[in-house]
Amino acid sequence: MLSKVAVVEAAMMPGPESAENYLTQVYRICREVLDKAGITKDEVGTVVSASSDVFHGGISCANAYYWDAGAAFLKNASRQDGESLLALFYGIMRILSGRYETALVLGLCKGTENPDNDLITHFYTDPFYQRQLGLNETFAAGLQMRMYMDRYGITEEQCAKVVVKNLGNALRNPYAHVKKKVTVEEVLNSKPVLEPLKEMECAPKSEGFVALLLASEEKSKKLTDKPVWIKGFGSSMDTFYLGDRNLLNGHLNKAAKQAYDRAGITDPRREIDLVELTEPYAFQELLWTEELGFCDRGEGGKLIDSGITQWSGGLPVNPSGGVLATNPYVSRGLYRAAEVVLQIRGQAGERQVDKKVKTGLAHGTHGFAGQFHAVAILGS
Amino acid sequence: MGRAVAVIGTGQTRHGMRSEVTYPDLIREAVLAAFQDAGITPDDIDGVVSGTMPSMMEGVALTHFYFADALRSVGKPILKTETCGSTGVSLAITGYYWVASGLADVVLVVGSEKMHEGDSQATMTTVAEPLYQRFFISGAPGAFGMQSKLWLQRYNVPEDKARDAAAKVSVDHHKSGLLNPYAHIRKEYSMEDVKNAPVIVYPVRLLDVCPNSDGACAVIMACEEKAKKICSKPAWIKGVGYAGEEYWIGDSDKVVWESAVKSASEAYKMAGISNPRQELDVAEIYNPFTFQELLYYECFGFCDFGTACDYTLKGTFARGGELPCDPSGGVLCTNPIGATGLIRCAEAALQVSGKAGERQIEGAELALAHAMGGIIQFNGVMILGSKL
Amino acid sequence: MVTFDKKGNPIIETEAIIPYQSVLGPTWFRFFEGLKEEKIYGTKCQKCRRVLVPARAFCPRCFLDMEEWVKVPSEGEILAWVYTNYEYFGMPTKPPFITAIIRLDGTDTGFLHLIGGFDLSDVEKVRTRVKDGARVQAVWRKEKQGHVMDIEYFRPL
Amino acid sequence: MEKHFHVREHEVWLPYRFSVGPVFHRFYQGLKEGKILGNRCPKCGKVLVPPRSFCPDCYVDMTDWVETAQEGELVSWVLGRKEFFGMPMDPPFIGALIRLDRTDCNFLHLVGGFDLDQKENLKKLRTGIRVKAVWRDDKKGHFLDIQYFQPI
Repeated sequence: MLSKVAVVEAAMMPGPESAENYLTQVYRICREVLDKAGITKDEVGTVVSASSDVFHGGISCANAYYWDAGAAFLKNASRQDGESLLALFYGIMRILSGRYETALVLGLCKGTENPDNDLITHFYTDPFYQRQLGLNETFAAGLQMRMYMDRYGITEEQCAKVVVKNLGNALRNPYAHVKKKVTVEEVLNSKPVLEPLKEMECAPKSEGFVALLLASEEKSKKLTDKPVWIKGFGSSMDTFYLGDRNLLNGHLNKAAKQAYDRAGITDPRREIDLVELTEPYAFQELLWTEELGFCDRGEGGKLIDSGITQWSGGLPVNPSGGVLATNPYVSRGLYRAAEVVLQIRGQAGERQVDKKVKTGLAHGTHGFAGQFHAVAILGS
Repeated sequence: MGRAVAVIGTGQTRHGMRSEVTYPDLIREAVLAAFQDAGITPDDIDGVVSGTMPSMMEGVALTHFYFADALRSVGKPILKTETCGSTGVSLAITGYYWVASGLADVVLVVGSEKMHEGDSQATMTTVAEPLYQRFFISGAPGAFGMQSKLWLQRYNVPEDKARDAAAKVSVDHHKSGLLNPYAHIRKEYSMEDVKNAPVIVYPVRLLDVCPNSDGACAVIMACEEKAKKICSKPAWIKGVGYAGEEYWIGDSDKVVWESAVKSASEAYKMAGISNPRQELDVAEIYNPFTFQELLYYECFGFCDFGTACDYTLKGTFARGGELPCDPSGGVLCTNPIGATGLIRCAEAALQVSGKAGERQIEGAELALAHAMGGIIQFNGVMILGSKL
Repeated sequence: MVTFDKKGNPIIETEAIIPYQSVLGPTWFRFFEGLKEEKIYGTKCQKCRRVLVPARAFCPRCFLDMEEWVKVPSEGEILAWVYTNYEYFGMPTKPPFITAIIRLDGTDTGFLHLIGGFDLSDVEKVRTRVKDGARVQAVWRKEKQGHVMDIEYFRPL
Repeated sequence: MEKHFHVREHEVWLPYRFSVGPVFHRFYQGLKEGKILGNRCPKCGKVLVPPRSFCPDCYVDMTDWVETAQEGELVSWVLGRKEFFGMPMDPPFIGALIRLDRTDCNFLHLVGGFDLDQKENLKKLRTGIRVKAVWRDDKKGHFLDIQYFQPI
């Protein structure tokens, strides 16, 4: 990176349904992060939020609705539609431009107000081909899972282990939506959805309001003694039609490469201490760990078998419970970043991993079978 | 203070009713034109910025997935900026920050809308929440109509005079549209035509209102080093400003319109402009309604509050006047919403690089581009100049 | 299925109907419950002292909780009005109607509602009847549902 | 669903008129005639199906039309057991990616023509098995004019 940008504070809200209304929740999460940092709304340089018009309670132009609730009254602010890590990236850009010392980055999604996620993801399709065949995110993920198992001999048990691990990790996370001790058998015996995908292997629909306060290197010194630095980030888009894509060698490695290059990481397995990734479908955690370079191609199953990705393992993956536990569709990527920030600062409470976390990776993905990936590397 | 950023290429579609092509093809038309104009290839691009109006208008959610190939974004980082009507300028501002931050040298910025595929008024109704405002905001014209009434009342502008000035804006802009090969509406109207057009939402009449257009605009931006290498006449981004108000329409002053005043003053400060009417050579204003154009002249400091009608009737803001506004024909002639603000930036860039063809304002060196959005809630301004 | 538009180009006509729900939360809920009792509630900011209506959980400008509830008069002044007599897809209120921004007495914001209680069929007649700055008063429906349309309209005094 | 807190239910209801463009239009016409049309990129030579207006890789116009084979290999599939919004048919059904012979992308469609409740039948489904298009009698210019692809 050219110069340094820090995350100086992070705040998040719990994933279960909330009886509070959207705007009040947006206001509260902003207040929480600003109060923690000890600054007022007026001292914030710029605000970049992430939201989506279709995951937004039936109100278009989402940013219009929450502009003032999101601490942006009369500010030069902006908004990203979709992947919330993009709001983080844009916030970083605004600070690096030298025009702002601080940026408030928000990820906003109230799942309670929306229909099933897949009703909405169906509208990612083009109106002429994939829509006529009923494609949605789960449909695409099922096709990807079958290929993954076929190609590399990944087993359903290995995929189910991701659920066992992540929902188990969620028991330590007060913000998690679904948390329980489950067995591989229970996962395998859960209702088939789009086979090979089973109900427990698919993420729920959650609430998610998350806020990060970013600051320039100089400003961060005044705001915190525990800055978490943005070491690198990257993102990459794949081609649109599902049938044109290599679903087992997508664009996550390209996104990761940009991030690693910027962060100077050459051996991710050794240099990264903790991973929070977006796995709306259990098997994707295994596939993504391969694409991120934590193991060789086709070795994602062995990686979970080895126990290394467990909460207490050498490379904890989703110690928060991940997206399988909490899936605020739009803001799930930024939740990953917030979790990494808390782990690096040693502020993750009961879910704090039992090892020193110097460098962590946050990952977000949107689109069918990972059409788009975003990766951020954060470090102490 | 960041790196200098310039527009080095622009591309627009022929705007209008484009039902003969699919939406991605429409976007590709603008992208191809921008690459041709800049004389570079997609390999030279470090990132892509994309945006439209709300996805509900498109009937496709998170459109950057669907448009990925048409945007030439495969294998590249992308940002998806959307701020309702002001999306176009917000897109340009995103591109600006991306390059200014040093994280990209060259970015492609694309805004688009295929308004004939959706229902614009029905979509805009969903911008208002379903508990309160949705029942009263009669599409965009309702909100803008109220704003114009507030303005007339505040400054005791006689309704007839405002009517004449608004009609002149319509007449002038439609006349300018004839010079713009990309414009959707290319037809001349008389003052009488405008004043006798059917009422949409009183006091707003049909010819006070923008059309629904299909169109896309692509703009390529580059850092100083690359811009100088690639482009003989870069249009330098001298200033950016953006501001938004409360969601609730009644909460803020829509006459001395805070977001408009603030966004312009922010951009002027960055560009070192103290007397905009004298210093600017041309302005491209986002005016979906004639009355609003008049209000903008005042909020942007082109004239004092309450005086826009006098200046307009004198011809100050017409082609050949002291500060020609919307020589492209503006939004009254073309409005593919998600592209509209970016078209303003592209047109401003064309003007300051002397590439605006028949609609060129002779010797233009400093231009303002603007967009508005939300429930009359957001304003964004970009200043472009021929000199670094 | 493909049909053709007026230019002869192939199109696919379709509709999307997506169900959503809005969570009211305590603030909206109390405001709507007030309407059932013919009361319009606003909230007052502890810092800027503005009274905003409908009631808010927070002041957008001061960014502080708004905890002081105020019952505001159901009378006020028209700040601006527009007359709508065109219809579009999904319009929630049927034309013709007059929308106005109304400054309810003792408040510091504009309240959005309808003006009515007289013949709305002709815009020229409407122009003589409704003036900016005119005083208006809420007319309540008999059957109330805790909805903003429990106020049928505001009538000029 | 009954909530323990107050909600207001509503829906967003919007009409659309999507421009089909000449390429999909011609493809739909082909379906009406029982043909699956694709096109070839003049630059990279790839045959894509359904056809495209431009090659997603090369960004050049796709001009060279081909009628593709109606047989191919099964690449991947899902078994839909539960109803969902937009589903192509009532469950159970099989959604699949199929590589039609002599094409360079996977074609999204359905696999069927046998009793999906019979476990024995499902066991026969494997990556790489051959499948063939089965057409409906009443063709309307819609992807589902092909009823499904049946294992050969």
